[in-house]
Amino acid sequence: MKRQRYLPTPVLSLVLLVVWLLLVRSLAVGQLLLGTLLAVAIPLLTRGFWEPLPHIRRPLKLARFVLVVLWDIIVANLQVSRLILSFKRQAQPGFIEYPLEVKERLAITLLANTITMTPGTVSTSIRPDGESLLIHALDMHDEQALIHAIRERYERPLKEIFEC
Amino acid sequence: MATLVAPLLALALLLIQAPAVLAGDVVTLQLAWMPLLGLDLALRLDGLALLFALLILGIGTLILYYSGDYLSADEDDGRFLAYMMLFMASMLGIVVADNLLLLWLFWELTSIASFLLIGFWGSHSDARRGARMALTVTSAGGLALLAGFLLLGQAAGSFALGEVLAAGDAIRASDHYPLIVALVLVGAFTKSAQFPFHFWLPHAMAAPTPVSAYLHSATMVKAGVFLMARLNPALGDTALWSLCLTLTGLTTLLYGAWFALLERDLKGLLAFSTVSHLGLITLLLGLGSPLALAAATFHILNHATFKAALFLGAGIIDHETGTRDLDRLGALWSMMPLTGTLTLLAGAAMAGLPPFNGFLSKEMLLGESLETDVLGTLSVIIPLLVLLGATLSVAYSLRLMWRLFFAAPRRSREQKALPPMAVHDPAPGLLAPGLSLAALSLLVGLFPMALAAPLVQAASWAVQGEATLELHLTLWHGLNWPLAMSLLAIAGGVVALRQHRRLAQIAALFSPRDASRSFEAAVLRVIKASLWLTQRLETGSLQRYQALLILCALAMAGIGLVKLDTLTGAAGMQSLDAMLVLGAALTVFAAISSALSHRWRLVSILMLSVVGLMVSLAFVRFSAPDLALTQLSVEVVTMILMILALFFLPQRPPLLVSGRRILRDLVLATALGLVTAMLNYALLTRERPAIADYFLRESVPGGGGANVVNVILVDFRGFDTFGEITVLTLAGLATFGLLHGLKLFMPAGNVEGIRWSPQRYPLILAVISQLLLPLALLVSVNIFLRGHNQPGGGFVAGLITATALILQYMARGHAWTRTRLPISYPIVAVSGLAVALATGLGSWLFGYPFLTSAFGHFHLPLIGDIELATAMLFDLGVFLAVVGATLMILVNLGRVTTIHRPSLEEP
Amino acid sequence: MSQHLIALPIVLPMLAALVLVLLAGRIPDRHQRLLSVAFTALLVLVNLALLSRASGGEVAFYALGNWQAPFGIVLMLDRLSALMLTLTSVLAVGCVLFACAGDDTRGSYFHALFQLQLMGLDGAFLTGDIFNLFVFFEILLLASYALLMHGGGKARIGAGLHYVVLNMTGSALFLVALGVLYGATGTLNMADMARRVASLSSDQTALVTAGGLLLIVVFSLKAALLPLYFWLPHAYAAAPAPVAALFAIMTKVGLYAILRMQTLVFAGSPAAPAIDTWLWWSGLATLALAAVGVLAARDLRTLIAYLVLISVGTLLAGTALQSPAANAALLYYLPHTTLICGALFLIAELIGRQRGKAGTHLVRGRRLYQRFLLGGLFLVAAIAVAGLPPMAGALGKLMLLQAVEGSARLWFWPLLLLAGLCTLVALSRAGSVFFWASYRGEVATGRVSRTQLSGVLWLLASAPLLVLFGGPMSAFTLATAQQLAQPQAVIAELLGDAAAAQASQFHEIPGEAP
Amino acid sequence: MTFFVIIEGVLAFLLVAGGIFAFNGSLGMLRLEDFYMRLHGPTKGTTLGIGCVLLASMLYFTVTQREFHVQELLITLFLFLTAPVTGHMLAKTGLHMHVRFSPRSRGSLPEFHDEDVGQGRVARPARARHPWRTRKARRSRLRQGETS
Amino acid sequence: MLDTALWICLTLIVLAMALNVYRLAAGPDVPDRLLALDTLYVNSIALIVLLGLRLNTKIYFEAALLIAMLGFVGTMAICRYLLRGDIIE
Amino acid sequence: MEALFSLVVGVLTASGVYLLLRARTFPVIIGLSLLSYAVNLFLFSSGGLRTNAAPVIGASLAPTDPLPHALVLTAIVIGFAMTAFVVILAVRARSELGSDHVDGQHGEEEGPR
Ligand code: NA
Ligand code: NA
Repeated sequence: MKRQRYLPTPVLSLVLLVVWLLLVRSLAVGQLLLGTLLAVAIPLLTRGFWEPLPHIRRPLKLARFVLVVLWDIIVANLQVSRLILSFKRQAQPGFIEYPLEVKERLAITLLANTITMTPGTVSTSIRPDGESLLIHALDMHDEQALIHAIRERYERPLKEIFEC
Repeated sequence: MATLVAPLLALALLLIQAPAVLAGDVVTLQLAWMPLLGLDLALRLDGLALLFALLILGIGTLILYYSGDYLSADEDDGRFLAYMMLFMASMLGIVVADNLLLLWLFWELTSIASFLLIGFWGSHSDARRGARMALTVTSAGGLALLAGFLLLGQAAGSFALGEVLAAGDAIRASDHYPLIVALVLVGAFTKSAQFPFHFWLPHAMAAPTPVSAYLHSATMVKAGVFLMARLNPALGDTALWSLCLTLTGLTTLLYGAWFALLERDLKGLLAFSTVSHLGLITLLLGLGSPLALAAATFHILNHATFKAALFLGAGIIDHETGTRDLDRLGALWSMMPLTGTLTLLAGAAMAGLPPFNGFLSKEMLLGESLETDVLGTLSVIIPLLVLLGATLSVAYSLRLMWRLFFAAPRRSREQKALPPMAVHDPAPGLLAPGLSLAALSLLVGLFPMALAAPLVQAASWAVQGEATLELHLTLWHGLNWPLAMSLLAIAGGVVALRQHRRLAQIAALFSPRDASRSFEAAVLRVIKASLWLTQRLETGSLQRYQALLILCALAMAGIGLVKLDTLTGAAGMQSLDAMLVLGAALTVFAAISSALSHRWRLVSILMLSVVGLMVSLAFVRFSAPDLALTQLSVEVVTMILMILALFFLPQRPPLLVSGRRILRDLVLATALGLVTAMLNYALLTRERPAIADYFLRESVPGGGGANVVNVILVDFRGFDTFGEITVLTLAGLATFGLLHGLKLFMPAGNVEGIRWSPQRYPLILAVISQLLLPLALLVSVNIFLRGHNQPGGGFVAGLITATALILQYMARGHAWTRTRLPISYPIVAVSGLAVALATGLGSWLFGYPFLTSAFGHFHLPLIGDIELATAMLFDLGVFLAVVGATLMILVNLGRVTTIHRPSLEEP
Repeated sequence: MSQHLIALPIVLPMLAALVLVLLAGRIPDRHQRLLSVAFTALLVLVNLALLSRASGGEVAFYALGNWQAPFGIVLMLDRLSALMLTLTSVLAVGCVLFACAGDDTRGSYFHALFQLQLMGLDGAFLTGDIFNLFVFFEILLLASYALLMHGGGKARIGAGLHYVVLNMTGSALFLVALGVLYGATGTLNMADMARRVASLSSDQTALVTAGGLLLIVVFSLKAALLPLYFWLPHAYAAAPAPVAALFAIMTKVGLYAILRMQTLVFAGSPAAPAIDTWLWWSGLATLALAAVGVLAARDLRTLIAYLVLISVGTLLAGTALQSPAANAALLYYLPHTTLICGALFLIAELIGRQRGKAGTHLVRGRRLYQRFLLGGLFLVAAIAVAGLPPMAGALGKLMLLQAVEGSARLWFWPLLLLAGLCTLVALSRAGSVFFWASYRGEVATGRVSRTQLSGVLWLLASAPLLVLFGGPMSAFTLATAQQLAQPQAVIAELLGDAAAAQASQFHEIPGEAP
Repeated sequence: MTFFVIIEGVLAFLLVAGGIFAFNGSLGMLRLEDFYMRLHGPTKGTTLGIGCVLLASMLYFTVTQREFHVQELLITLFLFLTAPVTGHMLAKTGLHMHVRFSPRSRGSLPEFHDEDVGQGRVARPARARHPWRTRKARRSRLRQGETS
Repeated sequence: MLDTALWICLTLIVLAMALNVYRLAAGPDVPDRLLALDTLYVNSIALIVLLGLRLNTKIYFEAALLIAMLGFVGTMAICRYLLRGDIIE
Repeated sequence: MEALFSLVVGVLTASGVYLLLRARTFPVIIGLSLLSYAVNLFLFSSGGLRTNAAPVIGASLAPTDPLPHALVLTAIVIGFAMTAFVVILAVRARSELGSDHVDGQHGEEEGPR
């Protein structure tokens, strides 16, 4: 209860502390203290804006997920570059409706963002009911394969990370 | 009757001084007032002043006594008497002033007082017209007089009357002499109703009769005459002066007399006769011989007495019968014998019949007219014309008496004669003043040496400027030419009266009020022309005003540029690189696009924002990190602001402009652009002397910060920043007023005509803004704290915080955010100002000027050195003010727009 | 404490504004008003103290932040600034009293905005730094925008839009001028700039001329000179009465700035003759056209706005004469015309309210409820503004006329005298329509409240008082003008002998001013 | 020495790659045929390009100034937070505004809902002339009614 | 080598910005222009960082950070404007 | 470089002025913004155009004149405040005058002027 009151979002506080140290480029005691102070104070100040978010249950999975996404971003770029630079091949664009399994706001957001950042896809719209995601693909040959790939590569890990 | 105390007291004072003055002394009083101006509170009592002062106070007392009974009970007695007293005082001021400027002040004061008196019955349109006309004419004259006085004073070397009068030779020799004479005479003639400025006087008869009696017999109109007499020693004795006065006087004499003869309105007749008599006096002043001057002063006295009496009599008749129309009146003798006596006595004086005072002065005029040679060989016509005037004067005086008291009233078709029964002599209060004045006319005529000669003699000394003349006034001069002419005039007058109807037919050929009509028409034309001109100038078109402003700037900057020897200065140019060229090209392209696409508003905004970005990059490129930060953060907020507003402005307005207009604007714009560029280039290629080194050197030791820009902002020139956050807060407060009670036009769809999306708060945006808020706040704190030594500071930090909060409003809506942030933004902004102000005032406690900063390094265990500066406190004030003001502006606008959103669109 | 007095005219209204905003909604209107009036009255006292200090003839400087000129910003108190400060606060008392009768609650934050307006005005009059002048101009402009549109309404917003946009363009030009001047002289302090301008090469003087002339364009916009005054009649006629009354000082800020530039910064420089030529012809033309406008006006407020323009034209043409006598005359005339135009706006409002629908239009209307009271007030104000005795206008006009020498008279005298005549004709027409030509019958109510009356009387009292104390007052303005004619004294007093020492550290400064 | 050569090589590689990626993203925006396809360029290419440049910057300053310079990570963090949101919202806006797409597009066209593509038109004012290009023939729109 | 690489990278980024501006001007639709503007902002981050590299200073770093953090807010505002009209509701 | 810089300032000024002369409030606002960019650059350049000379002690060897930076910063902030005010005024004017013409409906009626 007490922790809840003074440190409502420990992960956020940690992130803030790290960001602070990055900003000041120093590990001096003074900066550490100031950073800690801010890391505690800012979440407290903005508590009202902080709608309850799911806790990260599997930090390791998260790390792995991040790495996968980073890799995919590089791959995505190479693919897109090829497509843009090549004069011969014509892309085969298309829209798909992706039924969502995750229901949590942050998870949906992360998934949508991931989809946008990674191979050949951009999330274009989330249905207001949160049931599905409309995705535009730059070069789509098989709808089902794409849905499957997204499901396996991104949605499942996210679901596991947040256990929802 | 308490009002009589003041004039009587003054009269008493005057009489105490009288013996000395009559003996030829000049009594003066001097008080310094505005030495810079040459204006002193200086008074002078000589013979002329005494004569006039006696008239003003004596007749004034009688008339005040009269008006106590004259005004009906429901009228505002007090106000009337106040105006009268004001008038009396200012008139007295004119005659006793010993300083030209002081005289002018009183002169103008009489115009104002007379305006109020003439317009006393302002609900009648003729009273209003008459008052305005009198004011306009006499004030115009007054202004000319002022100019004349200023030149006169300069020519004489002083405004003190004594010195001016003594400097006659210098004045007459000065280059400005003709101009001075012209200006002074315009002043005098307008006041004295001399031709061609006479036309206001008959209209002024709309005033209550006591006013007419006072103003138009003894005082106001005499002011002009007084002035001519007063300045005679300084300005007179030249051909120009004599000619002007003689001709004007003659013309006025005849003109007034002629129209007096034809006038139907009782007071109108008296008014024209006044005009005529004033002409007579002017003529006498123009003749200029010692005796003529004495005659002038004598006639001033005589005219004042009999004319005041006549006006008072006319007032009684008007009061009793309710009309002043000579055609409706008649046969009043039997009903009003005392009034009749009054009028007959005074009328006889006016006609110049013996043994009344009018006869004496007229004889003198006739005599002097025979002597004069002002017109050279043409001087012969003067006595003839004077004789004609005297004849007419007899005629209209007889007509007045005859028609009122002895002839039967005439009935014209639309008018009825008055029922004679109701009319009788009034109460003694009304009769006594008039009767005593009429009696005085007779007595002066009978005993001129005893009653008038000393006074007239003293006055004429003042007019001549030397006390040489010994005056002998007698009723009987023996048989001589003047007497013959008088008899001729009387006979002629009787004939003219008999032939009145025929004369009237001739007169009908020219309307007597031509001058006044054309004056009014002229005023009207002037006003219409003014309106036309004003409307042409002030079209109410902002575009025009802007074009004028730009044109001015263009011309002015151009003048400076023209004076430049070479455009390129000695410092020369730095080299270019490709990036700069491309950046410049993009900026230029974006700016021009933004201008050209102004009707495609969203695109215009986007292009504008490109320009903003490029400007920020330019700041980076040219070593101004603080400016880049500021520009970038302002950019974001401005964009939000513009988009907020765009929603309520027409998306695509119709085209309403001609090609010529566009061409004109393009030319103007290009020209100013060119001039600005040239100025900028000229500056950039020249050496710059600057005080920069001081800031760079003092920043760390004196201001305690390494970021010199920030130290300048919060310390060296903290006062600018203080003003700047005041402006910002002020903008916030000001927009409150604009948004108060705002009614808006809500478009039903966006630019493309598509209906609004039903989804209010997109999920992803909401989540991301939530994540971003703490990070942004952290960055904001960082930027704030480092500001003193690194790029950053309270302003940028404040904008970051504000933007992060605005993002919450955008993502989650007003209501949601408001409940989580229940702060009053005006209070935040004002607290910021308060913090800054308190920091500034704090230095007073230590005896330093406002906003003096202090800083120190403190060593704390574990943490090490930290620097604390009051400048940071000041910067905190800046931060708060920025956050408060920005949110106040944006959120208020956002909130207002939401309130007016139609509810039918809610999902 | 007494050395800080100079900063008080800026600090005090600021403090007042802060207190008023913080207390807005927390204390009743009555207390708000009391506070606002009290602060304004206090400001009058402060300014009077400053006036008495300045009348000694010494120029006092106040180095803000304890940074000496030319590096920091200094406030500069001489006779001129003390006069302007006192005038402003005296005018403000009348306006704020009048506003307390109800005009203040028609929008938000009236009193706070009013105080900030005063702060801006005071700052503009006090500052000795040209960029700081810009900042205070912006403060007073923004406050004036808000006050002008206080209460809203079609006419106000329409006129306000023009006023705002024109002034924003003006501010942009101001900054360009500042850029040129800083670039050419390398300083912002007025005295320092004057010193440097005097020793510039002809090449750089051309740039200074360009900058100076641009600056004068900006100030002419504020002062409302001929091609730049067309916004004024609408704006002043539309403004709420107490605001319009306060605006009587706004044009004088432009005049003040011009006077300051001409007598200090550009004194003797090649820019000065060009500026004088502009001021002379433009001022005379303004005078002439404003007189025409006075005749053309069909509404009393518009008429008064043109009267303001007449005084602008008169004053600026007088400024162009550049003689101590002329400056003394116009400084005597200035307080008078400012206060009386202010009073006239207030009186017009009172008249308009009692005439119902006819308002201040020059048409016959209902009989006024307090005909004689308002008529009397109007009469006094009209006499004063027309330059007739026994009010100060007459003396001011006399001084001005006397100050003009030689061939300049040929233009100035007839124009000034005719403008006076036009004023008289127009005001007598207005007065006779309002007070004499009314319909009999139902009388409107709208009694003049005691605070309104006290506000009007406070302003009107100046007219006889300036006559009564014409001697000392004219002596003061002459002393002011003589002080203005001695810019070297100001420079020496501020930069002193130390200036020479400092200057040697700055190799950029080509030489010392003589 | 070799250490610095290698570092220099890495730096050069990162810079060139970053430049190419970023340029490529913008080139894609130029070349691809409809809005939705163009969206892919910047969201990916540019973001990665910037990432490379930032990496180069971190490396460069860390090596030259001999202390950790990892602040650039913050920019990356913010970019990775905001770029996809931008992309998403732009796509959503595009759909809402009936921005046309390539006729070769495949997929769940019938799945478009009203909330995606905006509800019909309202009466609209006369359209302003495009400022610098004469408008092409009316573009085909996404409305189902129009396509079928 | 580093200088050359820096030069290449800078050139590419500036060219990319030029392309963005072209797309911004050419449209054809508002979202296209918006996308172009956003990309321009992102590219300018790279430009600032590269300038810092070239001048060997980190003094302009915060400018880049600011663009990364706040640049998208404007884009969001316009998106909201096109979607809902009212951006703060 | 100086010529190029001046050219940019000139073009910004010209574009701004052209928009200032338009009849609708919105372009006038854009014009004011453009003009203030131009003016800020102008004022900024009065301290000279230097590369890598940020006026931060220790960051550069020969820092540039910092004063114009501070002035421009103040000008930017004041410009922002003024823009905010005039933007809201434009909205108010549209609501009050029934048109976004700078002269209200009065200007609308008169057509091209
Ligand atoms: Na993707
Ligand atoms: Na809203």
